[in-house]
This record gives sequence, structure tokens and C-alpha cells, in this order.
Amino acid sequence: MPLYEGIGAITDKLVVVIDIGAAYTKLGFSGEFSPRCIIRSEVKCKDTGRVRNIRDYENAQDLYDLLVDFVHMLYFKYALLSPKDRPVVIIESLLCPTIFRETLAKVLFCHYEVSMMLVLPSHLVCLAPLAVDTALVLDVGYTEAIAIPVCHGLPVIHAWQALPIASQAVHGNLKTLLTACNTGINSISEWTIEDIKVRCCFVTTQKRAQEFSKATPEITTCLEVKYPLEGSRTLTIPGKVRETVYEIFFEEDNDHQCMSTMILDAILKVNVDLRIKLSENIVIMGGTAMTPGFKNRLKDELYKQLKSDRYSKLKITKFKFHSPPSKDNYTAWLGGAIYGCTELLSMKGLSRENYLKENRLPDWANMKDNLRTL
Amino acid sequence: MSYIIGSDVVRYACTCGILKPISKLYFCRHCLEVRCGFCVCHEVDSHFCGKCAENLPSSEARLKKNRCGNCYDCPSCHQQLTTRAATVGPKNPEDPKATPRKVFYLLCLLCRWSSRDVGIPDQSAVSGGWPERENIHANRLQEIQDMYKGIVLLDKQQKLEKDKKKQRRYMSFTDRTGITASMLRKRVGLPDIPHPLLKPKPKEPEPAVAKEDVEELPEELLTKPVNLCEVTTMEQRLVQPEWQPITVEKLFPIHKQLSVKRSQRCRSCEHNVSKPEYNPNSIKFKIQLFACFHIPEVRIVTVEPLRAGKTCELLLKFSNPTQHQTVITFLPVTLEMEETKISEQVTEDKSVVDDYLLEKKQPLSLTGTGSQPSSLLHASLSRQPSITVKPRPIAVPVVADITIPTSTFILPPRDDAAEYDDSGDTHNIQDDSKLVIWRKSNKAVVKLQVTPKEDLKIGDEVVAGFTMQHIYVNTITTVDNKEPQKCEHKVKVFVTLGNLVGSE
Amino acid sequence: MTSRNTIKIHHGSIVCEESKLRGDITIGSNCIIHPSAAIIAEAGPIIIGDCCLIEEQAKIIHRLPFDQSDKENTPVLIIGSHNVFEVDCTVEACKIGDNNIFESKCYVGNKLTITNGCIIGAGCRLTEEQTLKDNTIVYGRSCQMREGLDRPVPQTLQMDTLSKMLPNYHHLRKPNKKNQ
Amino acid sequence: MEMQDINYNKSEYVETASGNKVSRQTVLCGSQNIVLQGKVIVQSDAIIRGDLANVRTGRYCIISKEAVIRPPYKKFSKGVAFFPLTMGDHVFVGERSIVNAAVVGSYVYIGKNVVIGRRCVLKDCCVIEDDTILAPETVVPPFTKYSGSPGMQIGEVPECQQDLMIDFTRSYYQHFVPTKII
Repeated sequence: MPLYEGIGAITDKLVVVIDIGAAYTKLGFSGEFSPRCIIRSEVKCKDTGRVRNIRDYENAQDLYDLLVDFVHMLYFKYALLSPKDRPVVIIESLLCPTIFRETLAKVLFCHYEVSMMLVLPSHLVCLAPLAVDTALVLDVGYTEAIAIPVCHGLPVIHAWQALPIASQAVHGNLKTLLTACNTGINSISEWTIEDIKVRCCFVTTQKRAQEFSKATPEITTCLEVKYPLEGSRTLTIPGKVRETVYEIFFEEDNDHQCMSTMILDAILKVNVDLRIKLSENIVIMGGTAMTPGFKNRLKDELYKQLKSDRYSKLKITKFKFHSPPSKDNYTAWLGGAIYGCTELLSMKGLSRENYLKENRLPDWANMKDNLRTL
Repeated sequence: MSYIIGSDVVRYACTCGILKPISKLYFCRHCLEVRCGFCVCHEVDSHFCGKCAENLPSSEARLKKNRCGNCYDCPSCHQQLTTRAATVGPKNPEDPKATPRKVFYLLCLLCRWSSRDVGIPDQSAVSGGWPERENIHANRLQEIQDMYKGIVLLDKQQKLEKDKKKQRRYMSFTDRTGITASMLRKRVGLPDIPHPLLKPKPKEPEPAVAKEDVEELPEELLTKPVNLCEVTTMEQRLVQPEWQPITVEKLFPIHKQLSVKRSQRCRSCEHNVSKPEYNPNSIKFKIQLFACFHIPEVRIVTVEPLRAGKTCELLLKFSNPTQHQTVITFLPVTLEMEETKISEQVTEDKSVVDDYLLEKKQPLSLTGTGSQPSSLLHASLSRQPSITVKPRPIAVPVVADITIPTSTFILPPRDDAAEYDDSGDTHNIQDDSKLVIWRKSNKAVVKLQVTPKEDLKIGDEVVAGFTMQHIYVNTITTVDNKEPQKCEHKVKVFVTLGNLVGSE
Repeated sequence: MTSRNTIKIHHGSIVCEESKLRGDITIGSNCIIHPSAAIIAEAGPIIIGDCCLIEEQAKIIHRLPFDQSDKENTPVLIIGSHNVFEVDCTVEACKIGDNNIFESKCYVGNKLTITNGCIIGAGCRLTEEQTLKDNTIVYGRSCQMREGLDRPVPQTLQMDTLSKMLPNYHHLRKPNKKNQ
Repeated sequence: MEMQDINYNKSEYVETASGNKVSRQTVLCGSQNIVLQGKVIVQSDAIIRGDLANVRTGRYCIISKEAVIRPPYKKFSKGVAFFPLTMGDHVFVGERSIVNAAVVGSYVYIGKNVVIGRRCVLKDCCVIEDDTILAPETVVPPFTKYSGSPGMQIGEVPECQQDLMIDFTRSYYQHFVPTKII
């Protein structure tokens, strides 16, 4: 019976699609429209019992061990199938460190013996659910926000913009702001901070933000929240903190960079005749982009920046935003799932034989050529 | 018992170089090597639901997206939901004869979330028929997916055709498939009739259109107080990736995720080292080559206070789990060579690739040469031989020397009946009385001398190691060998003796 | 404080002799107190309403916070009716309404006021000064709270069964008060 | 580590013909409804509620100090009934743990200060770590390790758990010896 069943099961491919993010990992199967699970990218260390994020590795060996445990969990707890001799689609950021992707490839090919691996850049594949091929993609994740224009299915890599303003920065800022009105904030885990952020905080409107930046704001803040903590104490989250914790996204840093300038600078770096098209095709993804008010504020900030001299040469009058048929935190995964069910996998995927011959992963410079045919 | 609670004080070195307690090791009888969870190949054996213990064939598990059809998890606290019955009185209170109707709802016994909380109507059957939600974008996404499939397929066909053209210079017009017929029509200049088997090209979905408006900030966030009880947490959102509800009234029961039974396979000989029975409730195994059934177990009985540079006495208890007598010989542990390797690795910081040189095994591909298989179907049909990863050096700081005794000792076979026999039979074994100080049935306590190194500081953890050689009787019968084979097997054992105390 | 025990048990209550009752305690009618439950009225009298179920190892302690212990008039701990105290819970709350459930191994500090229909989940530890709103459900390691739709169903059915079974196995304290 | 002897005061414990060692300081309600199959240790201040329903343990079970074994109730439309609690062989119940389960399988390890909710089913060879709170009616599959509040599966136990538990409970019983009077 098992053999017969086996034949039945493989007539259509079962391709696992994994997007290992800095904070959360999205896992599912190709051809499906949402990931099966979104879990934290962390594993429990077997020796110490400590929970570690897989990006907090010490060296390649350490990362290898972390990834072995993590991929084991992905396959045997969530995907529930043997990785051996099966293909896999990995979605990665274009700025993924070489050591990470090389080690991941080694884990998948050598330890788990996957038959084939297709690596797709997140900024490109996120356009698949929209069926467009030219857009400006802004990914606001955990460690950084990355803006890359994609023109005719080709990421314009030289125009990339990245800033470390994403949820990790918000967590740090929230911690600092809360210290003023609460004690013992430092002992609070990052996940609690995240929970406070998610449940209490939002991105305020531009008008209110400008008022707050004045010496004496003439508005009433939103109401404060009492956040109970493990039954023994209560944190006070003042209204102003709730509204302004995300302001670090829109305050220009020493290089006059912020979330809105990233988009405009990225547009500036591409050919003139593509600029209008990009500004009218903006795709925002990443978990942080799901914050209430974020997109609205970003739009307002873009128009505000447009008025400044820096961007006067951009002949842009309006911005248009896409709303992908997904939640923002798995848009890239969804793109990967769409690509994963096409023949692209067998055409462009890296097979185990070839990997063992070369012992390296082709990097995206080659990959983009492959994808140009789309 | 330290395997269940407490830390692992006696660890064995696996062939792959990782140290594990004996309870987590396997012993491959075919290679006569120790294996562990890290270096074996794990395979999914069967799917089952952990709550109702129902076995699902893998095809059905796939169909149900690895979730149980009947059991649900609480969307609020992720515990198992139970079905509760309630009686609904007759609709017409004036008609007392109408029997009360039984209805069912789902209830979480931890956080008391119930399907009634979110307005899911009660069901009339126990097994539910609970409403399922659909992805609202499904139709559009299906269209897009088909479009991409079509594009890539076309691309592939063009490529194939190009290759074909190179190979074949002329074609036959005599076949009846109709493909050549259309070719002929083309040549003659007649309009092509579409082949009945070729589907008309699907209408391509329109690309999405961007809009100027984006989601506004909800006004009530500014004015209304936040009731934390009504806002979902991150965990609550992420267990429903498709919907990620923000408020608790959008929480929906979740089908329980299935679990799997796994079997383990040795990567060098492709034999199973562990294979569980199919029944989810069974704790029996079809194949169980656990190390604790084959390799003598070492336990620390006592150790004298450890002082730097001072020799102290260590008592170890050995027990033979097999049905055959064995002889134990102590050998020094050889770590020096490997230790230099570690330091090299640290100092030179070589690229990752060099560290894990792969030992490739014979034919890697069964399907053909290095060219990629045209479809993934073939690749998954047959099991490819495993790749073995080169063992890593053993990473343990051995900071104490064990004086290796020259004499050996015998461990009689395990006798389950002896558990109930209190007469102390000693098998009349002539022992080196300096080494063996106690023995009973298949167990013996030996005395060893251990010397922590001079340069240790007070409080440092003291680890010592030795190589244990034991006679292993292999009962596997092959065509050539009908008789059990005796062989000597060596395994490195490391004992964590505790912390160094002050010198007198 | 009185060292003498004054225990008043209203009619219909089943109080096992092996329970530990200290101080001035009034137990309403139709209550069930399992063996080795402890009710300790240290800082003042405890008045327990009707139909309360107190399981083994449960501890109801009337003890004042340190900063209030020097008050002149002795406060009374009033516990409403239909409350359930499960195995090994420790309840020191200063006021308890009706229809609450204190699950196994929960701890409720003496700065809390429990209203009605609350469920303190197993193993939850509440110490901070607060008043739990009606129908609050506390659960989990970090004492998450949610609001229930309704009060929990009273355990009258279980108590009916218990009141038939317990007298067969245990020595009981005699009710010494008639119902008014 | 080899297990050390656990000494007890000989006068405190009663040893039955089948080898059960039961402390005199326990609360065994309805003792006629409690069946201990043999070589079972019940330590001081443990409570076994045989008065509510039958309690049946297998061989080599260890009920630690202040643990509570309590048959669960089930609600029906007509009333409440208490259901028997059965426990398999080679089960360890840690100190101050409350077992309100319907079934505890064999070779089960329950840590200290654990709450096993009403009508839980613990299958064979599972481990419940210290301070775990299992929600009522939870089913714990074989070879899993549960921990936390509410209890969730955090890992797996070694495949040879059965032999480990047999060895553990047996040596516990063998090392549970009266203090030698010198």
C-alpha cells in the first residue's frame, strides 16, 4: 500500500517554499495562496536550552548547527515530509550575507539532501501575485528597510537603498521611551516589547507628528494604555509613546536619509523614462508595513519630500500604491509559491549533483539573468 | 536516571564527532558504528493526529493540508478545543411536547474561548461541519498562477524545440498525431486548425492596478481607549497566516496540525536504525537499534573530591545490555590530533566549504548523467543514495587523565530473570581485584584513578575520557556467515566528574 | 487576634473533619469542603457564602497587606456564593464576589478584589493591586486576560454528586447553625 | 549517575505483601477503591482520592510527597459522575503535582509542581516537565515532552524512554530503603 500511495503522491510535485526572515520564517507549499505557518526564526539550543535566533550565529559551524536544527523543525514539525530527494524554493533578500546563503545551501544539500533548490530574490518575486513587472519595492522587515526598483522583471540592483530602520529599531526606541515612565524595562523580553508595539502603537498622521515635534504641542495625545505584565506589575504606555514610537522612520538621519527619501533616491537612480512608472507602482511589504497608519503616513511623507529641492528634478506628481492579494508579511513568500509551481524550478533550480560538483551557490548576479526571460 | 532529569554526565562520542548520552544514540549493526540523531537520515513514516490518534495516509494528510479534519485548536491560546453539547429548548415555548434539541459548540477549557464568542452558529452534529473560510483572493491568484505556469512552459518548449531542431534536420510527414499535419498545412499555406488536445491559451489576467489611496489610520485609535482584551497578540495573528485577525472577534477555530512518526536511517548503509510501529498509540518499534541495547552502559557511582594535580578515585558501573558475554578493555582516548585540527580551524578561519568535505558515494544519480531531469517526477521516484558528511572533530575539553588499567574484565550477559533472583551469583569470574570491586549479574563496578590537570582553577568543570573496547557479538546472519560474528568495537566515553575543589 | 476557633457552619454544608479551619469562620449553606483544605482567618473573620466548593489543599487565607495590618477595626473577608476553589490554590484576596473559579495552583495576592464570574486559571499568580472586572478570565504563564461572554456555569451538579458521596467516606463536622 | 539511596523512617512506612511502600502520613480516601499493583511507593502527604472513584496504578509507580491523585469528573445532562483514574506501570509523579487525568499511560514521567488538568489523557512514554500546567482534556501523544503554562509540546523524548523509565523506577524502588539503625 505505501508504494502505491507513494506513486500517487508524487504525480504532482510537493515543493516546500521557505522564506527565512530575520524575525519570522514563512513556510508553505508551492501552488498554495498562503503560508502554512509563520514562525519565529529561532531554535532552542540543545546544549544550553537557550532560545537563539538563527541569525545570531558565531561562525559558520555554529550557523550550520543552528540551521540543521531549524530546518529539521520546519520539515518534521510543520511541513511534515522528508526533505530528502525533494525540491525546495528559498526566498532570500538580495542583501543576504554570503555566509548565510552558502551555509543554508550546504545544510539543505548535504545534510538534508534536497534534490533541487531554487533561490529567488524577495524583491522580485513579490511582484508575481500582482502580475506586474515594473515596480518600486520597499521591504520593511526586522533589521532593515530595503528599497529596490524592479524594471521589466529585473531588479535594478545599483539603485538599492537600505537603512536600519525597521522593527528592531522600533523595539529599541520603544524600550527607551518606556524607561521614562516605567522601571525595570531592560529585563523585559523583546517579544513582550513586540507585543506592546503590535497591540498599542501605531504610526500617527503627518499633521500630528509635526505638532508633536514642536516645543509645546497643542494637541491632546491618544489615551494611555495600562499593559499588565505577568500578573505582578503593570506598564504604562503613554499616548505620546504610542503615537510617536515610529517617528524614527521619518526623521532624517545625519545623511538626510529616512524611509521616504529611500524611495525617492531609488527612483532617482533609474532611467528617467522609468521614473513615472515606478512612482505609480509602489509595492510595500514586510511585517512592519502592516502597522496601522504606516502606508498613509509614508504617502504623505513622499509628497512632502517631493516639494523639497532635492527631488525637484523628479517630474513626479503622484504616487500610486499596490495592494497585493496577501498580508504584507508574506507577499514575498506568495510570489515564491507562484514561481515554485511552474517549470522554472526544473529549469533554473540548482540540482544536488551540480551543487556537489561546484560546491557553491550561484549568486544573484547570475540569477537575474535567468529571470530576465520572464 | 540522569537521562530523564538532570544533565548528561556520561557522554559517548558518536561516529560523527558529536557527544551524546547513550539514550540518544543508535548502533548500526550493519556498519558496526555509533550513530546519532544528527548523522542519520530522518524520514517521515506516518501522519497522525495527536488528539484523536487517527492515522492518516500521507496522501490524505496532504489533501487536508496536514491538519486533522475533526480536531481543532483554540485560536486564542492554541490549546485543544473540546466539543460541548448544549440543549436548546423547543422553539415554541407553548408547545411543551417538542423535544429539546441537542446542539454542539467548541470550547477551550483553558481560556474559555468558545465558538459562540465569535458568533459561529452551533452545529447539530458532534463532528461539526464547522464553516470553513476561503481565501478571498483565491480566484485571482489561481489565474495568475496559471499564467506564470503557461509562460514558463512556453519558454521551456521553445527551448526544447530549439534543441530538437539542432538534432533533427528533417521530419516525417507520415505520423498520425496531427502535429505534422498542421505543419504540412502551414507549409501549403492553409490556416492552421488548433489541435484538439492543445488547450486554447488562457486569457491572461490583467496586471494589478496601483491606487493613489492607501489605508488610512483608523480614527478611533486616536480617540478611543484600547481594550487589550480585544486586540489580538502576535501569536494569535500568526497562527492564522491567511487572515491575521487584529481583533478577537475575528478569531476562528484552527484545524489541529498533524504530527508524524519518524524513522531513522543510517546514511552509510541505508539500513534503518529505528522504525516505529504504524499505530500512533504504540510505543513499540519494528526496528530499534538503540545504542543502549548494544553497547555497555557506563555510570558514575562516586568520585572523590577533585583537586588539581592530585590523583583521586573514580568508581564507574558498567552494565552489559546484550545477551552475550563481553569483555571490556580500557584504552586511552586519542584527541590530540583532532584538537590541533580545531585550533587550526579557529585560527585560519577557513571558508566553510573546506570544513565539510563531502565523501561522495558511488553513482549519485540513478536517472542519468549530470543533466537535470526533465521533470521532478523521476527524481522523487527512486531513493537516491545518501551523502555522508565528514565527521567533525570531537569538541570537548578533556582536563583530567585517567590511568588506563592494563587488565580487562568480563561482563556476563544480561539475564532478565536475574532481576527477581536475589541470590548473589557471581558467575565465578576471576577478576583483577584492583580493578573490579563489585559485581552482580551483568553489572560490575570498577575503580579507576583520575588526575585533574595541574593548571585548573577552583570551580572548573572536570571532564575525563577513555576509549572503551568491548566485544560485540553480531547476530545478523548473512548468506556467507550463518554464525554470529564476534568483533571488537571501540567507543570514546567522556565523563563529567564535577567541579574542582580547593587543594588542601 | 483570637486564638480560639469559632466555626459556624450553616445547614446543608458538608465540611470534612480533616479540613483545617482556623479563626472565626462562617460557612454558608450547601458548601462542600474537602479534606485537607485550609481556611485561615488570621486578620479577621471570614464569611463564606452559599454553595462554595473548596477542594483539598486549597488555602483561603485572610491576611492583610503589611501596610494595613495596624488598622484599628478588624476587616471581614466576605466570600460570595457559588465560588469554586480547586486543588492547591492559594487565595488571599480581600474581597470575593460570586461565581468565581480559582483553578489549581493559582495564587491571588491580598491586594486584589475579585468581582463576579472570574476565572483565575491554573498556575496563574496575581499579586498586583487591582480589581478584576466581571467575567475576567486569567490564563497562562504571563497571566493573559480576556473577557468571557458569561459567568462560568455553577458547579451545582458536581456538588450534588459530591454531597451524596462524601458522607460515605468521611467524618464530617456537624452544621451548627440553622438557616435564617 | 548511579542513583543514591533514599532513606526513610521505617516506622513511617507500611510495606504490603505485594511490595507497596505507603507512608502513614498520606491521605488515602476510600482506600477500598484504591488498587496499587505492587512495588508502588506513596510518599508522605500525598493524597489519593479513592472516595471519588476507583484509582488503579500499575507496578513500580512512585507518588512523591504532597502529590494529589484525583479522579476527574464528567458532566452529563443529568448530573456529574466521577470517572476512574488508571495509571500504567513505571510512572513517576513528582512532588506537589496534581493528577486529575483520566488515563496515565505507562513509562510516564511527571515532574514537580505540575497540574494535569481534568480528563487529560497521557499516552505511554511521555514526559511532563516541572511546573507544567496542562489544560483540561489535553491528549499527550507518546514520546513527547510537554512544558510550560499552558503546557505545549516542546520536544521529544528518546526512543528508549520505556527502558529508561523501567530502569529509573526500579532503581528508585531498590534504593528506597529504610534508614539503617546502627
